Amino acid sequence: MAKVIIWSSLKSHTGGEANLEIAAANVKDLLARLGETYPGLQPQLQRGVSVSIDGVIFRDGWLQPLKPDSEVVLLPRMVGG
Amino acid sequence: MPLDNTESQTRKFKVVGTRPIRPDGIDKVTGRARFGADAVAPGMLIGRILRSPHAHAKIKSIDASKALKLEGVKAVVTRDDFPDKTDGDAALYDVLYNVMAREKALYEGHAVAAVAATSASVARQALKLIKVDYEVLPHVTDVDEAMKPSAPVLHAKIFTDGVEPKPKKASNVVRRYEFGHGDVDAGFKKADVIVEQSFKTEATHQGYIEPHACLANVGTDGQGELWVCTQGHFMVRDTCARLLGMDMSKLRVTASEIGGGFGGKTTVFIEPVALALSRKANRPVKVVMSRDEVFKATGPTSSSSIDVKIGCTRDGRIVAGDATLRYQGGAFAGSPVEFGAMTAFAQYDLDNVRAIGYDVVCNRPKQAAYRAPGAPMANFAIESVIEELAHKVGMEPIDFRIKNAAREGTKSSYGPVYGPIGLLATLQKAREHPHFRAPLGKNQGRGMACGFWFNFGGQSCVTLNIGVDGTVGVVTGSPDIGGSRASMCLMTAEELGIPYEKVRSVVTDTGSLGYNDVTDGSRTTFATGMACILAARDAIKKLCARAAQIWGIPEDAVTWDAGFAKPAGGNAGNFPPMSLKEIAAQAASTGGPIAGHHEYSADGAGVSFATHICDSEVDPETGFTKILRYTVLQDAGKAVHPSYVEGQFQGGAVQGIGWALNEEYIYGKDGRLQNAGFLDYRIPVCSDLPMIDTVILEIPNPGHPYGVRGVGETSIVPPLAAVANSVSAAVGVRMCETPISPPKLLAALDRKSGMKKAAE
Amino acid sequence: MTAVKVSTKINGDAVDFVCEPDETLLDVLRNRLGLTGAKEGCSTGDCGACSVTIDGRLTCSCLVLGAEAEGHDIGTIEGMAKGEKLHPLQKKFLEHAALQCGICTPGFLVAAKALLDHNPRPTETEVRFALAGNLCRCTGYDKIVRAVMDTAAEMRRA
Amino acid sequence: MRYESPTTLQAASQLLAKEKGSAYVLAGGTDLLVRLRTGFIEPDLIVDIKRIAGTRTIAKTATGFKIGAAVTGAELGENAALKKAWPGVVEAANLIGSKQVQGRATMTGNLCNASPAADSVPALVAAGAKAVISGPKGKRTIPVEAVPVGPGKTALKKGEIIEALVLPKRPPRSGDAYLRFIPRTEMDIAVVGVGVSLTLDAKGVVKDARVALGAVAPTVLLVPAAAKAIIGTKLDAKALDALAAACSAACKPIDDKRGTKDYRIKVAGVLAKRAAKIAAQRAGGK
Repeated sequence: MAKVIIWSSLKSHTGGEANLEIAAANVKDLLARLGETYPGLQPQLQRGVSVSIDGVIFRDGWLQPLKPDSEVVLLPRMVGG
Repeated sequence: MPLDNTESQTRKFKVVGTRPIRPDGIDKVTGRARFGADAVAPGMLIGRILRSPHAHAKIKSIDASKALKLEGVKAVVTRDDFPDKTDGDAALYDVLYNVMAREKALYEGHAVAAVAATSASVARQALKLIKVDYEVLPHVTDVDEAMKPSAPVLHAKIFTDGVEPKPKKASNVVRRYEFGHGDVDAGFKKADVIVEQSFKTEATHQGYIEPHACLANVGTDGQGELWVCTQGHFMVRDTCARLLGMDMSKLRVTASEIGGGFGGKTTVFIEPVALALSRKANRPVKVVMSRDEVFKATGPTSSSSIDVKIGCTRDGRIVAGDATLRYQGGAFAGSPVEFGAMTAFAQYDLDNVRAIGYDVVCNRPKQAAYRAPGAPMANFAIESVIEELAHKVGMEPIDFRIKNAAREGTKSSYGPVYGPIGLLATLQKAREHPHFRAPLGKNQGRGMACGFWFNFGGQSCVTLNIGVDGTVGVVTGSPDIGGSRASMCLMTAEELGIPYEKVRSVVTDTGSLGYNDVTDGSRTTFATGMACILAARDAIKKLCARAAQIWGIPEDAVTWDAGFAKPAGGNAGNFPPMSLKEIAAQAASTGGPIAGHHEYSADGAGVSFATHICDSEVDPETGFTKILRYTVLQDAGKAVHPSYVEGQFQGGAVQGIGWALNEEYIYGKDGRLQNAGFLDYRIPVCSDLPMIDTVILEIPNPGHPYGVRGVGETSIVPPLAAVANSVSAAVGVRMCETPISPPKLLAALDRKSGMKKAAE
Repeated sequence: MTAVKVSTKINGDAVDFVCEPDETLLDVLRNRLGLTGAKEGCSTGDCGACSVTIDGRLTCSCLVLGAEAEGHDIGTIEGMAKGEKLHPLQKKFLEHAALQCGICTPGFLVAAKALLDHNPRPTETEVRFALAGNLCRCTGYDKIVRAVMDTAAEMRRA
Repeated sequence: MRYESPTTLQAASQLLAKEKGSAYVLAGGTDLLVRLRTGFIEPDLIVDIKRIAGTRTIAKTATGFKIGAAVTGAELGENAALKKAWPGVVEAANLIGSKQVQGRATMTGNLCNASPAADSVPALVAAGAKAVISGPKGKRTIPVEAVPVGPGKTALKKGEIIEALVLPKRPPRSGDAYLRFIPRTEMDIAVVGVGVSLTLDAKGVVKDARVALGAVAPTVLLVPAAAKAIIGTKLDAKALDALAAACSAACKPIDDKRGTKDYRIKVAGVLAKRAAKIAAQRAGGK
């Protein structure tokens, strides 16, 4: 089970919980599970997110494999100038 | 995906880290380089855009019949020529609406119609003949005003997201964000000292010297070509194709040389209009923005309103940090407030931190990215309060920062735990720097600030072709905005083991290469550069295979070393090393052309930190602030071409200095922009500035084979606070609004002396 | 509008052109003569990207009518290098990486040359004020000023 | 639109007088072309006066200097004699715009734009300069301060052209200075401008003075009260404070994008003190 941390204002969609446990093989899989389990997150997931896996930021790497003990932090989709 | 790059820690470089002349240099010093407005086409028409004079108005009707009758007018387009093909994509619909106003004009300068004519003067006359019937509506341009319940509402469809319960009444507040961890209320209970302050920053513009320009040529067969100055021509192709219902593969976009962008050329404005005009006129159409159009109708950054509260113990340990940020992003959703909230406290190691952000719309042009979008305003607020706290507990601000600085293993304020980062290194180097101990005179002060930016990777696609003469062409799709061609050549030459002079890098069109993300997010040297390295490794595999064939030994018995194929060892056979040139010369007879390729979505971009030191002198009688000395210390991971890394540090710092002192969008009561030109939108001029000293630190990024980190954006983050802190040190007033313009500063000084007199 | 016929010298060559009376010299150079080295950054004389010389005197070509050029010698960036030989300023700008995007570079080179023609020994302050009419948004001016100072020093040695 | 470049003043006046539509005089063009390009004006006729004899020359006359209407700021700066006699006027003219603009811009043009913030005008007014006007009804000469009658409006009648500006001869121990405030170090329009011209007696006492203010009222102001405050003094602190007070009192400024009322009122006094000191130094005082 990967540990998933969402940003605080999304907690309203997860029953007030910011730290979630999701079993997933990769990021794509994880985001799909998140959406199923917490439909309230769907709009944000559709708007786009990036993730950080054990401290490394992934903007698009949805096939990035997850270790069972990976810490995944959900982030708004990265932009830049 | 990130590679195992342990080599980046130890690698000895031959070419990377040198300072050769850029491949596009001669063209740019002789006037030969072709920028957006420099292209022509046979039978070319000139396109001009009619813009709303009102900040907020219903467009009841548009009558172009008179304009169409004018001799020389070949096409007119309005909202009717841009049917909604966005298929539920809200963000794309906003782009469509921004490109050409629909039910309402949402800001002064919003495009309402466009003409294509045989000359610029005919086009200008034609615009005057287009009748637009407006119903003027009340407007709002200030972020705090726009959040009031009484404010005129821009979009009936916006119901604030991220608040419980979801409001039933439409407003200008698009979304609420919250980031952080721990318990700030508990944290503040442990505080001996608390500083609480409110800040405002006015909107600024990227101020690139080249106005947007493009040349569109669409045929009746639905095939099109577009020449355009942009940070991302693949983005332009995909966006325009979707908006206009064209096949992406049938629209070939070529990126001209680009005269600056800084984030402002990461979206489309005139491009779909030019294509629509060309399609309708069946002629090439050139559209070039005037400077006042650039200010009124492109993408300046957000203005902001920020409250900060930070508490620490007597010995200077921060126990809680709390901030509320309100950014207006113009007439559409999407201000970078979430990045302001995420970066606000990113440079500190905090147990209890919270940052709340509100994305707000008002009657201003739709904001676009500007170098570390959203971060400088937040940093201005937090780093100003940090300075005040340090003074309150009687610590040197630099010691206070070192004591609380984020380091490897720190849980960042936006969530992830940091890997190896360079913040402490920049602080320690700053303390050792001669600037830090240099003497100061009367009315002079020294300030500092630390800043952070994420950086990211993104999609890149690179092809590398080896000529039979042993020279190499690297083909990328990342527009070169500040010398990146040179970095691509350096990394390719390094990897292949050949001289820099033997490599040429070109930026090709969308028809000739796979998708490449926009040149933004400080990604190009990192991501496209890594793609060059990996394409070179791909080519090396093939070179070794050719050598193996020539020698008649197995491929795995050949290794590559400094530009030569060599038998892997004694038992592999005893052949003299064969150079890239020798192998290339035999390409035709050993299996044909030799090329390397790499396509991927790069990740593992390292975050980047900087510390800036600023000395300024204030004239207490006029409120004029002169920057006396400025030093930038930043972690570059690995500086591929140090001169251009320094250039990024210096350019970002000076944009930040302009933001701090004089740059601002000034709106009248009528909601119209009053300073849409370089005379009164005051970017720093040469005589305003000292030399900008730079110190490049190299803490390798494990996510890149050479340890490269993006360097483009971080340098604009600390200057606002560094300047404000230096002013405060010089004359003892804390300026909480940018720009710190002379009238504001003089008024603050008068209030201070007034209070002194009152006290006496 | 009654078109105007104009005879000039541009970079030493006799050039005749016809233009509308309201066309600027910059319009003429870029749109009629194909000399696109001078850039239009503002068309109000605030950015210097369109810098040229008229009879050796520095000016913004966006603030001059094409018709006014009658009988005058115009110097543009295209005339700065002599054949294969770059002007020392052009060389130093490359060596010092005094350009990033390069849009302001032609204007800076023309302005810097005008400065060194009148003052071969400028101080940093003189260079900064002489170039204050040329905006650069990429470099923060540091490397540009260094390149000009270095060129002046080298030209004095030569 | 027509472009004409006559070679005599008479021809120029005739063209302007005969034109039924809107006609404009073109000297340096650094303001005219901006207004043309931004569509602020749509002229039917532009009369370029640079080919008229005398408009490009600076003449030293028995009574002072005669500066042709098309003499550029750069040319003023290169005239040693003028610079020595009227350093304040020349420095004011040289503050207008960039080096590029200096190569074209003229003091007469600066005056005829009738902008309250024109840099050269306060210096000219302080200097007691006069405008030589030539028109269909012949020539007339009026004080520079009488030329602008409101923002963008002048006292010139249809067909009239300012052919030259004349500066008086300097008595011994005279000096002038112009200072302006801008938010940057270059390329800005004055937020406040102050011109001071004065003459000292043998003891270093101010015996004659003129003080003019820019950007603090609809037109450039000549402020006799400010001159009065320093005449008869050695510019001691008290006199300078009185000068500053008189200048601030004379201001009728507005709040705009370039500065606030309060700011202009205060800084007018600050700059007046500084300019007076420089002028006195140039006059040989301490």
